[in-house]
Amino acid sequence: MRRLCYILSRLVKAGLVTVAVVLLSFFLIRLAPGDAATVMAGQAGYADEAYMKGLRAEYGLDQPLPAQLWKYLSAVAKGDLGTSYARQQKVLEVILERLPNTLLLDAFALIVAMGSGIWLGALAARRPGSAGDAAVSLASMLFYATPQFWLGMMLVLVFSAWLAWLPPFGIETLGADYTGLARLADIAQHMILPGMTLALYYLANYARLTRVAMIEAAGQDFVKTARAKGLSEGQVARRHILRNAMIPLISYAGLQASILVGGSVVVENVFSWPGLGTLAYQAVGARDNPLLLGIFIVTAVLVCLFNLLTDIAYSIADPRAELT
Amino acid sequence: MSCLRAFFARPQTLAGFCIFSAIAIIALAAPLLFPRGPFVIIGMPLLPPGAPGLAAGSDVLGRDMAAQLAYGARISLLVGIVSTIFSIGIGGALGAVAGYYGGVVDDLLMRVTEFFQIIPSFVLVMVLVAFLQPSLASTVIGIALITWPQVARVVRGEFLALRQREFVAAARMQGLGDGRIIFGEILPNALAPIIVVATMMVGSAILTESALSFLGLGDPNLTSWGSMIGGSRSSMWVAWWTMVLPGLCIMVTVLALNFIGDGLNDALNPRRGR
Amino acid sequence: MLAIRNLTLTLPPGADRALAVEGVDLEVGANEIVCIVGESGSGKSLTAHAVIGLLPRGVAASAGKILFDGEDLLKLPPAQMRRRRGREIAMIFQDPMAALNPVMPVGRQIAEQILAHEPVPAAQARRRAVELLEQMGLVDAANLARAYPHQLSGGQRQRVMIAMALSLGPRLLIADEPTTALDVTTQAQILRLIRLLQAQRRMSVLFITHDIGLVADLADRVVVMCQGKVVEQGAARVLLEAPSHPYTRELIAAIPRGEAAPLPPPDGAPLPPPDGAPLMQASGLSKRYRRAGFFSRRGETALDNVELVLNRGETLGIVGESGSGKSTLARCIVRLLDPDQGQIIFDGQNLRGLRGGALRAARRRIQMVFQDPYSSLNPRHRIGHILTAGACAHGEDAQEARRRAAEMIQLVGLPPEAMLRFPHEFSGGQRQRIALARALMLKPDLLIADEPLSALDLTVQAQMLKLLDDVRRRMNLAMLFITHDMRVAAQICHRVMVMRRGQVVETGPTRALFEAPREDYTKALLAAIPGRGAQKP
Amino acid sequence: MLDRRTAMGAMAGLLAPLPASGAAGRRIINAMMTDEPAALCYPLFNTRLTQEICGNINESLLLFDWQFNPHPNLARAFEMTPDGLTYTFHLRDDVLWHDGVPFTARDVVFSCGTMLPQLNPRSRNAFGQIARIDTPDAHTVIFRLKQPFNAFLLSLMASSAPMMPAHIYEGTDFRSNPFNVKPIGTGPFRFAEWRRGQYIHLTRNERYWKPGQPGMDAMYYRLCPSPEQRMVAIDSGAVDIAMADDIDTVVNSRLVANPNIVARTDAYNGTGEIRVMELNQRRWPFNDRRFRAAFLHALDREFMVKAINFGEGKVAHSPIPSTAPYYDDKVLTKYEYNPAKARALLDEMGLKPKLGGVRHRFGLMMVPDGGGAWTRGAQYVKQALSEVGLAVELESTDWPTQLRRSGNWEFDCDTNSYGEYGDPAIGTSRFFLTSNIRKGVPLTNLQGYSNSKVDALFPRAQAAVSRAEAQTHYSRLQQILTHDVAMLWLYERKPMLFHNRRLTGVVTGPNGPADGFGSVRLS
Repeated sequence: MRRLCYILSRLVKAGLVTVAVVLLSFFLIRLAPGDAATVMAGQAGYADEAYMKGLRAEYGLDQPLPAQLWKYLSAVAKGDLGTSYARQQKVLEVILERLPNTLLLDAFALIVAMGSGIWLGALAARRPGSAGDAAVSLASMLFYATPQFWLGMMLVLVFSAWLAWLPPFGIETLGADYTGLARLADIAQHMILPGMTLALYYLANYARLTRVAMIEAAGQDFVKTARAKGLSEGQVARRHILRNAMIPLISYAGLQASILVGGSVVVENVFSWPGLGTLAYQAVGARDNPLLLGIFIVTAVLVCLFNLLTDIAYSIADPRAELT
Repeated sequence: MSCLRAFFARPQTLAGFCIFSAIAIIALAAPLLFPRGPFVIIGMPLLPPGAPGLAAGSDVLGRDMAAQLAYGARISLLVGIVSTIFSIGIGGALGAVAGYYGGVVDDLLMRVTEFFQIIPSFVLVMVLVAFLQPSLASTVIGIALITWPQVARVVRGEFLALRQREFVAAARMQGLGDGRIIFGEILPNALAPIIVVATMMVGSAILTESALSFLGLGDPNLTSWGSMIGGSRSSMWVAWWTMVLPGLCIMVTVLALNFIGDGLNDALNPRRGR
Repeated sequence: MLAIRNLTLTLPPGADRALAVEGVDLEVGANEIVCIVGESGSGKSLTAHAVIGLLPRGVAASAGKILFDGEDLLKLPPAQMRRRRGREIAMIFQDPMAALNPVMPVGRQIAEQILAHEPVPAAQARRRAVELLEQMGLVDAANLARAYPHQLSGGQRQRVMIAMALSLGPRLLIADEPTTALDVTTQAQILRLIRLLQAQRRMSVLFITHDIGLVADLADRVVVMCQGKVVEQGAARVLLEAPSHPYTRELIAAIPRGEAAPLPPPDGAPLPPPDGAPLMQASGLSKRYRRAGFFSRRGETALDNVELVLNRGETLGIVGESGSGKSTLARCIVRLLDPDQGQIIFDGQNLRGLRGGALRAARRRIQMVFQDPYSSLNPRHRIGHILTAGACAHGEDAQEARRRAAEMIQLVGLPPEAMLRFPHEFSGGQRQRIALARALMLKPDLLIADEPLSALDLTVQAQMLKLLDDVRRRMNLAMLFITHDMRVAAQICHRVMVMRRGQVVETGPTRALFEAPREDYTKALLAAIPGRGAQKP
Repeated sequence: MLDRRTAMGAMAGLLAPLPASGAAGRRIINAMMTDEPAALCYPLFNTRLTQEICGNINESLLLFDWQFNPHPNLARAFEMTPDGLTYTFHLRDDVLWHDGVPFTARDVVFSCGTMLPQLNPRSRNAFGQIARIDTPDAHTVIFRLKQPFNAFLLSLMASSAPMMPAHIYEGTDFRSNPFNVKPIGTGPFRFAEWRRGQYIHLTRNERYWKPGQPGMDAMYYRLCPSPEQRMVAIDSGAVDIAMADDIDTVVNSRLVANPNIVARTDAYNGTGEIRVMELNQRRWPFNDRRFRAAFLHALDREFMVKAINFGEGKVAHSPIPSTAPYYDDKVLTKYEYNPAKARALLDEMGLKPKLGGVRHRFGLMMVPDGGGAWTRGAQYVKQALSEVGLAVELESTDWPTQLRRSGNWEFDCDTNSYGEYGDPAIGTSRFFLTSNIRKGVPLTNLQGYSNSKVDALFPRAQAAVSRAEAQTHYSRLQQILTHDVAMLWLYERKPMLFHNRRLTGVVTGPNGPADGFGSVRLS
């Protein structure tokens, strides 16, 4: 029961945060010079005053700011995020069309990163100071210091330009119109390079964090007690050290939610991956405010959800943490 | 001076320190090494490194890559350091006040840092820079605005912990005012983690700046490592060095900074001091 | 049973001395309790860890043998050693909070030990775990087995540790200072439990402690260690009455006498009746903690309508267990914490309403010495600065302040050049002296000492007590002395106030309170004083 | 180079098990689009992208060969009276609109009389000369001009005058007509489907009047925003055609070396594009002819063609491209690369180098192309001008800012490119006529250049009946404009069109894709 009302309070908090997100970004975007009317007129190749005034009226850009804000808020409450100027499509529709791509890529990257990161970190922590440990630390430092977009382009250079094993760009082969299984295979192939770019970056973090957490946990007294009980090193490592080392890892995963859900703008841009990242980049370029606001809102909701899940996982992993 | 010995204890830190100082020297000496600046056309485009008189080859416009890398270093270091100073300033002050006084200020700060955690930070800085019209100043402001919450969280944590320490109660008993306690008593002890965070943040600021200029949101009048890579998206297919070399410079610089950060962490760590 | 021959343990490079332990010889016979006594750094704990083969990384046995039933454990291959750990030799540790796995229910941690050595079904192991907990005197053992460590009290956790250690009926139990982190009353219960179990199971116990006071009640034989060497060993009774080695004598002398007469009251005569209004009077002091992080299962009230009177030049002891609110009382008096209700009249002035400058002026006349020597001095400042900062803040000229500081440093028994050094270059005892010097720099009328000695070794405690008393006498200081150790209170206080759960249980002159305590709780506290059982000359 | 090429080819094979032509038997042309057009109404959004797509849907009355001589298309035959005032067109009677409605004179009258002049900036000049249009019968149209207009025939080229269905657009608001997103035409391909953010799909026009056309079953224009993605798509054979703005010139060398790809440099001779820079001549010192001359002397335009455009084009010395009619090399004032002369001119003007050697500081508004050829050009100009003491501040913009600032003349200098479309009267005059200084409208006389002689000469030139008379006027115009440095002509751009070797008949005339891909077949 306590957990239920905890979840409710967190949902309410998430709601408040989302409203704050909307308010702040609404004004933030207004401070930019030029507006969507100039964009549409520009695209139409015809930008005289009369036409622009007509556009502004049509999209309500000429009303006073509070009126626009109120109109927008009431629309959002009803789930209507408005229409994207540049794309002539419903914002929600555009976002929901792109969101699965970002989540797919992030899920792939997260699984690879957490899996191998924790495994490598545990390996390194097993014999601190050994060659393996030094190698893992150096590798993770290296990937941690590498700009993601450059890492992506290096992978493209090696695996597409030189070895030509993997397709570098887009989510599917352009113009092939595969269906069913062939299409899945095609998407999988296209996902490898961007996925690995994201994964390598987070793998470095997870390896480092696991190593530190494991060494920290190994130094605790209860590990000495466990050995005093005559348990084998393997049992001590699995049941006592790793079990306690998981706790900081879970809170770290929570922290990353906003980065992942926001879609790594640069990686998606390098690989022309049609996710939220490229959508945000194009929206900024085209001064497409409703789309930009929509992206902020959707990410805020998803991040709150993700944080809630992480907190619940955290309270399961660590009995000491009450759900305050 | 056990700190210095501790700082250079690990070989990585020494390497990091040397690399970083080398890069800093090159950045400062760029006008001497390449008096005519990075933009001058000195030959045909896309000549490979090692071509006559071109240590790092020529870029897509026939400009000397080595000169661009040297001048690029200035931008990266400048943005990295200045934005970190701003961020430490804002974040440090707010964190200190929130940590020391607690109450409403603390709650407010926590809500704001939470907000910055929710919003994808890179999208936010992209929006900020794009709308303030891309320039060096807007990049620095943008980066500082999205990174100060991290500093605030660290400083708040330090001040919360140190406020409980008994020498603070003793100082209050001795009649020291809040100001003297914050700056005289607590800050010296909180400096160590702040310096370590600052070093790491210079590294991440450089990464963010390079990402922004890669996306074309950097200052068009300046050449930075990120914009060089951005410009090489097509030429990399025919001239790998236009993309590889600037990226290497970024990685090496940030790696050096992280090594120094780790070294500082060991040297200034109070546990070692006891 | 257990014989340690010429054991030598080397410390990793960079430690303060080469060998942790050198040429140690001792035996533990069957059905016998042997106590190893020594101050921190004497190598007693490492010797114990060597027996069970759990030496920390970097510490190794370079010479000697550890014979267990004639077999040298040092030569045993790790697999065989592991089979003996937990089954033949068991160990319990000092800090019960950290010694249990926080994310695993205690029942399962005990069952795990059983399952590691015997192929029994899990359910049976868990039933035996519950039985063991009942044997330890834990009520409602079944529920307790499902609880997590952080939900138990210190005493309960230590009982779980003992249950775990004894789950397979080991022939040797090593106890590494199991009661140091516990309250006095809990400590007494655990010691009685260990003695009872030892007698019941006829096993041998190697007990490690720094408090020689415990030896009297517990040990059959005693081994005294100093700086890694055994200085003396023998039957407990013989050794306590006629210690042959000077270090042992010093240790025994440092035990604060329970009922012995307190130091002669100031200037020989019993305290003259107060001439005029008391220096300080606190009345109706109450404080409730909102749902703060104050993790006290005892509920929210920290202070409940506390009355306190202190005359000029008098030392009032405040005694109570952890959580009794004694520290909170001290901090409320000096307004480090703000009480919810109550008045504090100091020399006619009500401290509650003061603000800003007036508060700082009033505070100048009350100074505090804190418990943790490592936390009460700012590690980044030199001693000179620490001492003069307060005076300068009150507008005293820097030269004058430094001159007085140099004097004060010598008063507390430290060389003048100490002024230029940093806190981390001093021992715990020296730091408390510096903290005292800092407090005295402002020539206070009232000195509040919040458990100043509990973090120090017994010998150092004795020296500090003398210094405090000497300083009190010379500067005609009134003193509030807060401690959890009745023996220390008896040593220095004219009057003692016993507190429990934020309330004042009983107050009275020290001698009267010790000889004829009125409240049951005071009686229990007095009974729990280690070493009170055996008659002392 | 070749080994990587085969590898890339192999990648295509490895990845796309099915031949790129999609399902067996279906003959598909895959092309690309850099971003999605706002709508598919040919005259309304007359960008190059719209021309490349709608070229397959809407047709023109006449087609033009490499020498710009007219040939019959929707008009079976045509006559012109010697005085150049009356043009008679005999339309084909067997042409149907995609929705089955027959194509008649009514459509021509509506298109040339109403819709085109209102929407298309270029046709406004040509069709503005029409006094009256008569339709003696359903398949004959007679244009009567107020005065002779020798470029009238050329202005009927597909990119300037596509025939629009009267029964769809007459009496409606052209801007919001629902058919703007599902166009109707008479061309070889019909509009089938537009999936936003993915592709535009055109299918075969079964009832197309030209026998044996179209040679293919369907066309896909696939959205592919990043230049490298487009390069890899054509290089790997996943896509068949890469048109003018699809490929960054840097990688031309890679595609030219690809054995499976044909590179054409003549596909856009019809547009006659010139890359230029415009100076805001309302502001000092840009209004001084000597400053503009110095500007040109400071630029090594040979280098710009070789290094920035990788050989795609030739230095431009006149407002009229050298490949177009009326170009007269003899009369031109040329400005060779001579920084010393540039400095001399600036000194003569009184612009002496002040502190730091800077004579004058001004901004250059850049085209937001994310680091492509435009940005490289701007960076070169900034560097070249700094050699003669002119400090250029590159102003990075995005599309809305770029359009707002150029429309409202809020710029010092900007880069742009114009198409001449076969005749100076169609593509060139609009930039130099005082009458065409119209605030807020792109592709007009943004510079604010005004010269009475030029204002007089252009109308006389376009009204000249005989070619010789027109030539004398245009030569005089070129002499004045080049002497006056009315605009900074940099280089004539010959954009390359790449297509897969498996297709033939892709480029059939100087108009290239604007005339549609009806004649394309599998080789």
